Amino acid sequence: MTTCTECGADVALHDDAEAGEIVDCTTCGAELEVIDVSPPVLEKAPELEEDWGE
Amino acid sequence: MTTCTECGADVALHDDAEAGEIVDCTTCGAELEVIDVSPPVLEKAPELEEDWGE
Amino acid sequence: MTTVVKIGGARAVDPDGALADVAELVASGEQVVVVHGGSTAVDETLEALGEEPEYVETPSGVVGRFTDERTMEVFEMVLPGKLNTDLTAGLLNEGVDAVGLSGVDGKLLAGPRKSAVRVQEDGKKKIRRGDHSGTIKQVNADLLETLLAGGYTPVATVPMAGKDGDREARSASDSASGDDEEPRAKWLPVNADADRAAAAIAGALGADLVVLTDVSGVYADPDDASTRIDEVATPEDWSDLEDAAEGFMTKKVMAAEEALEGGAASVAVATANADAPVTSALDGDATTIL
Amino acid sequence: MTTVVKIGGARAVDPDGALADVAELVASGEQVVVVHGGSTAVDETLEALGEEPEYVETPSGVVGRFTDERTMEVFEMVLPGKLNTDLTAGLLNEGVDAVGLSGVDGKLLAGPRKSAVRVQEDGKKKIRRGDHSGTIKQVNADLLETLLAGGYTPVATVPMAGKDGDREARSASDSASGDDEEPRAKWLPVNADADRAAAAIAGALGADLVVLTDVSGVYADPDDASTRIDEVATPEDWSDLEDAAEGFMTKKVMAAEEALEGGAASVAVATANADAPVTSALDGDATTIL
Ligand SMILES: [Zn+2]
Ligand SMILES: [Zn+2]
Repeated sequence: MTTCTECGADVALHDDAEAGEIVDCTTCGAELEVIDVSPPVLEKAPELEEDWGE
Repeated sequence: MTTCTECGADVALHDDAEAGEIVDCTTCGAELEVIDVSPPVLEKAPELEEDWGE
Repeated sequence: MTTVVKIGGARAVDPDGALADVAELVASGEQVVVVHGGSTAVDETLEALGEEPEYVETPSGVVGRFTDERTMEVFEMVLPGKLNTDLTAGLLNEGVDAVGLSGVDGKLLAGPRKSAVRVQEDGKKKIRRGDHSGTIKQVNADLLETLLAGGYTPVATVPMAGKDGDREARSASDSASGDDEEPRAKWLPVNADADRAAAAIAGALGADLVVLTDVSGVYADPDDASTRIDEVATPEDWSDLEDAAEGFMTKKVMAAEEALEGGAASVAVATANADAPVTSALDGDATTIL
Repeated sequence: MTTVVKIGGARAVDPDGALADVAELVASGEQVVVVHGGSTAVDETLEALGEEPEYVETPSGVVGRFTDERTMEVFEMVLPGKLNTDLTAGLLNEGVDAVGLSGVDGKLLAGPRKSAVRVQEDGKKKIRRGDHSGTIKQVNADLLETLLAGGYTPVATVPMAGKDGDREARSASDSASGDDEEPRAKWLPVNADADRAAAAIAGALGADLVVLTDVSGVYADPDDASTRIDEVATPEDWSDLEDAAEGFMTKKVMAAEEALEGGAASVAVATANADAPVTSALDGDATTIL
């Protein structure tokens, strides 16, 4: 159990959560990136323009 | 047995002669390239500048 | 007037008709810039080196290459290396004073690096870091104009010069940006789409862009040759064009839009498999977008 | 005055001191052309692709690469591809508007292809055909001057543009020259030595040539640092220089001779491993040949 960086609400991670995964805060809807799993660390997920290369 | 393209003398190839090999005419000293071995075909070996790359 | 000719990647090595036609245009006094890609050849070389090309899907369904550090190396080897050199030699043989360039040369194609990408994997949304790609924001038109004024024909390709601000890069394994003791932003070669590179160049030069592909244009019904959209000039035409474009053509239409927004005079999507594919496209045998 | 800086091949990817020094020179208004090789990296990539680099010995004992068609492809991938792109990016990061070129670009380095080479193998003299190498006879100084005048710093490498007269090519398997139905001579990328490429460029530009290597010059006794030959100006000096040069230095001395015969102002052979290796070489901390 950890907390949303945006609203402070509790956020529960799935057992199979992995670094890099994006989870939604069920309270405020913010997209949170899982930075680490043990102990769990969350950060606001960056907005990224959709793009493609060659 | 074949003939020198430069002086017409007979030139004998070794048994293990191979295409690309350079043989010297024992009569006139010309450098001859073995173009083919069976039947033997000789040609004057090209002069090539010594050079090197990267 | 300047013409930017985008030639297909996979067949970039032997696009005889297009090269001969470019030579005709150059001989007649036109200024031409050739742009090429070569994604398929990158995959082939990755495989020859025992590496697996990696493609990821974004949450909205766009599939694109994930360009890790090793893939970027191979990208440099294949695009500015083999394909660009061979294409330049091919133009020399047509009598054109061709000069090969990548987007790194003189920052021809410059913009921010994007080291992170949102992907959809096993039903999960994820952030993947360590990507070497970027978004073209600036074209060094001066470099192209300098070469064109000197009588040279630029042959440009990707990668682009990506400025690595490192804002998104967090993982220690993402060492591609170099020295950790050096905090300032650095330029590095990063992946960009060659169609969009051609669009950016055409925009910067106010040029006509001819995108050569393996079909003769965009068709309302791909199975009916009579349904080619010949000209796109009005908002209604645009809407028809976007409805008709499918698959890889979607990306070409988006590139066309970027070209025109950037200042290109026109965009023609046409087949490379014609006798004089560039001039016939400029003469209207194409889907021409204004 | 223009300075041509040849940087070592193997370390071409991270020659930090030289790049920073080139940036200082450019910032102070000097015109600089950078030239690099990279033979070791070609061998590494050949091996990664499961190919064996092939070296042959000429009858007089010179050992050189035999460049078959596949090796030429890898050569293009590594030199104008990876190494040149990375070096150009490295100069961008030093604030230099660097533009990478190979000898194929605008026929920067042009001359006849040599497809055949005399070799010494198992005690036999042989003619090996299918080699992709050439002899630089012409430099497109106009291309370099066009870029220099525009404020750009050329970063040049091999291959060169080799004109394939096909006089020496006899074997049907030597298909690299392309279409059999096309009898005219063709240009193709072929191998040339990067030191000699730098020499040819310095000659064509009437430039000072600085050849950076891993030793501080040519030593009469390699084990005695006090025996460096500092200046070579007279025929006697030349004879001492030729006596002293051993191994790979022999080729550098021959390149220096070609540079001066071609019109270079001076040649300095110096170490890359100094703080400001180019300026200190120009200031005399080198074997300077006039
Ligand atoms: Zn929240
Ligand atoms: Zn004879």
